[in-house]
Amino acid sequence: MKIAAFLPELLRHLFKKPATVDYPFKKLEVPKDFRGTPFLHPELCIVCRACERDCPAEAIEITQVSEAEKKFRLVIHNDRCVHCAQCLDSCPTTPVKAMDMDHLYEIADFDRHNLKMDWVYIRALPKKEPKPAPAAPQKQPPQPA
Amino acid sequence: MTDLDIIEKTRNRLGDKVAEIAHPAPRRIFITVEPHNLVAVVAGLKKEIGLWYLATISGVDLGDHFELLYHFGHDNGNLTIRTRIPRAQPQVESLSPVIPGSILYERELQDMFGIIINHIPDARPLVLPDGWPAENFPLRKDWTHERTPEIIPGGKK
Amino acid sequence: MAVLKTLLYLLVYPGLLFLFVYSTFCEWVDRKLYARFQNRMGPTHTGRWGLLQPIADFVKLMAKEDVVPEMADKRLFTLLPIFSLAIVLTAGLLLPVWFYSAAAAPMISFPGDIIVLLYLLSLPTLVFFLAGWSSTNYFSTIGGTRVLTMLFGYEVPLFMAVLSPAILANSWRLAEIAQFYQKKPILILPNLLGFVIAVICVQAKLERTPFDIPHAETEIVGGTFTEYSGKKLAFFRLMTDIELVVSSGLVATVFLGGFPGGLWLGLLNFVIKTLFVIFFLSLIRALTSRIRVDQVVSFAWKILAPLAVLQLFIVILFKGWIL
Amino acid sequence: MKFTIPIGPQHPALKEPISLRMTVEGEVIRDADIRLGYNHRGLEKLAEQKNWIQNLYLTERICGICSHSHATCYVQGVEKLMEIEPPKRGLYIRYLVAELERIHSHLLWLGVAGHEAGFDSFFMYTWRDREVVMDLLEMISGNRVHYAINTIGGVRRDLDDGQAKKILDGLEVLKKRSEFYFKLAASEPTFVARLAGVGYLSKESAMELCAVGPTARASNVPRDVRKDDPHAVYDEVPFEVCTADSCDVLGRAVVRIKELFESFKISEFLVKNLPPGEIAVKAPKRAKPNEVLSRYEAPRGENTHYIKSNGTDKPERLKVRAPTLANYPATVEMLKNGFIADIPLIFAAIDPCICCAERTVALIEARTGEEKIVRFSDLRRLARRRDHPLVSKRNTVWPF
Repeated sequence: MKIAAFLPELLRHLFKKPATVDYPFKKLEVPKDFRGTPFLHPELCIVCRACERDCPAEAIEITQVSEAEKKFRLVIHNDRCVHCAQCLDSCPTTPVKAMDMDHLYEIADFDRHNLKMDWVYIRALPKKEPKPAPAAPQKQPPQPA
Repeated sequence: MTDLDIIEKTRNRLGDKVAEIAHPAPRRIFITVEPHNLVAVVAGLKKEIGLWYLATISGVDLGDHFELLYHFGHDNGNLTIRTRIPRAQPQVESLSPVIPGSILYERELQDMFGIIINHIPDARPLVLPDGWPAENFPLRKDWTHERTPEIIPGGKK
Repeated sequence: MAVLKTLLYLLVYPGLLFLFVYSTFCEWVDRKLYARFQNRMGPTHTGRWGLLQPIADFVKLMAKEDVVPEMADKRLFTLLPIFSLAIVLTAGLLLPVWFYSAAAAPMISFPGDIIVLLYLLSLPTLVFFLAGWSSTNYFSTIGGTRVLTMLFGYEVPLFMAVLSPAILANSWRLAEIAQFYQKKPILILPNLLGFVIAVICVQAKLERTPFDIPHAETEIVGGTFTEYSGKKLAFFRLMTDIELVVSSGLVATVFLGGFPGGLWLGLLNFVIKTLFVIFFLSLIRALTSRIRVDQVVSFAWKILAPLAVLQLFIVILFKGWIL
Repeated sequence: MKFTIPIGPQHPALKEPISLRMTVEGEVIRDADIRLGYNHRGLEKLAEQKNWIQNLYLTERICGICSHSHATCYVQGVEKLMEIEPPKRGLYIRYLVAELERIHSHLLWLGVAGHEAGFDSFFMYTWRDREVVMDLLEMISGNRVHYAINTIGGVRRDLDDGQAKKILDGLEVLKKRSEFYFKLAASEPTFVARLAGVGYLSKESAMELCAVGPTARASNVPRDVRKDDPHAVYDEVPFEVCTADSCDVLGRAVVRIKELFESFKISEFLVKNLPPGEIAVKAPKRAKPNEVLSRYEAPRGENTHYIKSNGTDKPERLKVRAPTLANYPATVEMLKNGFIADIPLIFAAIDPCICCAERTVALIEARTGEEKIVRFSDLRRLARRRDHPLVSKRNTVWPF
């Protein structure tokens, strides 16, 4: 038993830089494998619906828009997303996955509708060279930081 | 004490009360007993092999029967006592005189499956809210829940 | 001129305005020091280096909804914050800064004012008890009883520790005690033990860790202040800050030789010496963990009180043999 | 004078909702009663409606602090059901994350214990150093809290040499700091005075009430699933079961700090002996009808998952037993005849994780009873209506 066992440690830190960061003004870097928000490369998607099936939060929704044009609509509900990245693991396209993830972590919003991202696109043919996107996405997916 | 020792001992000492002993994997023993023998078997096992630690009680809805699994832990693995009770008369004797720590799991079982535990010292609901409607047992297979459509406030809609 | 001077004394320095500004500054110092001891940043963005944070907190609390519990004794419940603020502001006036002279005794400096100051500083404790009791919340009631239980622990050692320099200075007047030590600064040394005891007791009086038992948040939520909100809570918090300034001022007066040098130099002396005391108070706060109320009483009576008696003996013997 | 004080469901000492009703006499607790169910999420029912992969993330969300432990417990059961054997490297990484999580959880507990005892500096320092292991976990898995490193048949992310080196460096730092905290916690007199002799639980009652984890081990019951039931890598790794015989909160703190050092040892062993090869095998979508009992030593004690499959891609039954639930009867026993001041410490000493312990039914089910759901605005309106006659009066009371 020692009186004031913490004293040297406390006094030493009095003149040290604080360990905390002045957050909204200074930011820490996230590691390179950080799981951020999922988004789609529509030109690669073959509409196998594996991501929709495996998504634990039911945040991915794929519907057919037009059967004749093979047009599909994919909605990612980021307000439900739990950022587990299972959609990336489930995505079967090779060599580049149609599902991707960015490094953004400040995605909070006052309105849950703003967190919804959707793409309308034409199904890509599997096992062929990816073609440029025939239909422009309704909303520009955010680029990975 | 290895698995085989335990099986041996159970067979010798409590053979008349035990219906079946299965050993599906190393360190996992499943003993099937009749519900009226349950407390006697647990008391016997506690005396014979020092089985004091009840991990949990799992209930499974099998249609016309409920299966109760009493998972015990011992120094060398795990022992499960399995018993079946009819759905029409879901009653089982409380383990609390032998294992005082079993009350929480038994109360949970009462809440979730509507199994009546006889002679339980404290029969209040454990996890269900106060105004929960009677005769609603959520983990029974015939109890289903319709998810209400999610209404997201705000936005264009 | 005398009227103006008195008014200045009451309202500006060291009265209402100065005590308000300086106490918020002291809270900032305390928070910043506490944060730096813990390797954190502390208040940063309200004003330069977060200097205005305590004032911002005060203004924010003043603007909040003010709820009086239905079962509470409403008159007492409402009066207590103002009453306690008045008490500590009055106590602040007794500190010998700027407008005092040992020769001509004005209203605010008289023989025995050290006793009055100690008495005024004990009153907030009673107010805390009444505040807890009048709000009828269980947590507040427990907090209130803890306040009183603690009072019986630390008050006696504090009195004895503060009286020992008075005995050495042969005076019951703060101004004279301070002057005595200004003339012979070396005589501060025999009171060193008393200084340590007084700092610990002031810590207990201000209900800071390790003596924050009456409002230990993890045990009894807000303790005595559980039911207080809005303006009343703001007043209580301001009162605690002013009490911090006044009690550290008292310790600085009797143990560190007061604040000589007229208006500006005296002010500088006041700031430096009170901050010196506050540094120790913050250090104790960062250094220890909260103890139980029974441990406070046994600590006070088994360790602090005998040490205070020892201090008195040292002073008496010192006075008899050497002076 | 006897009266009942409510600790929770909202209380500063508890970060999660649980209600403890204390019958106190002055400062002494005479009786305690625990009421659960404020946080029930209906996970076991929900799991029956989700497929094996979705359930992986569902079980991970049983707990926020020991997220990996429930997911691992589930996944090792499902692997047995599907009759697949994950590769060695995958297992090593999985249990490396498990041990790092134990380090983070115990450091977190140390800080919480400091905070509950009013020792905020200790709290700040332990949590600052906990960031080291949090950063390591984030680096390995891509997230700080929900690592999601497990997949059925192995792990999802590999470890490269740079990361392995960073882990070893981080462990060195943590080891030094932990030694310092061990010394500090044992020598700061005010802290020790708060911990020693508080919350006594004898060996006999610990066994009777089926206590688990550090709570049982501090009462000298050497029960650790990693030793009793050496699953996966634990039969290859050298480590000791840490016990204490003081049976109080100080003993529980000592057990946790000792376990920290064991975890450093295990993590170091796992990183240094990381075998080469694949990290995962492909898992089938369905599992044959079977049942399995999976056990795992979480930081708080033993996790038990009972999983029954029926041949589809969804489980027939998933029973989750979290360690905190098992420790509640022991907590009631410990609280009796203690002081009010000791409530937070005794309760914190079992390292309660209420969201772990309560998972089986309510939130989604509670929505069916429509009138039960009270929106915040309704609550406000209700409160306003009740208070309304007071409003005018309240203004007159204030003298300004």
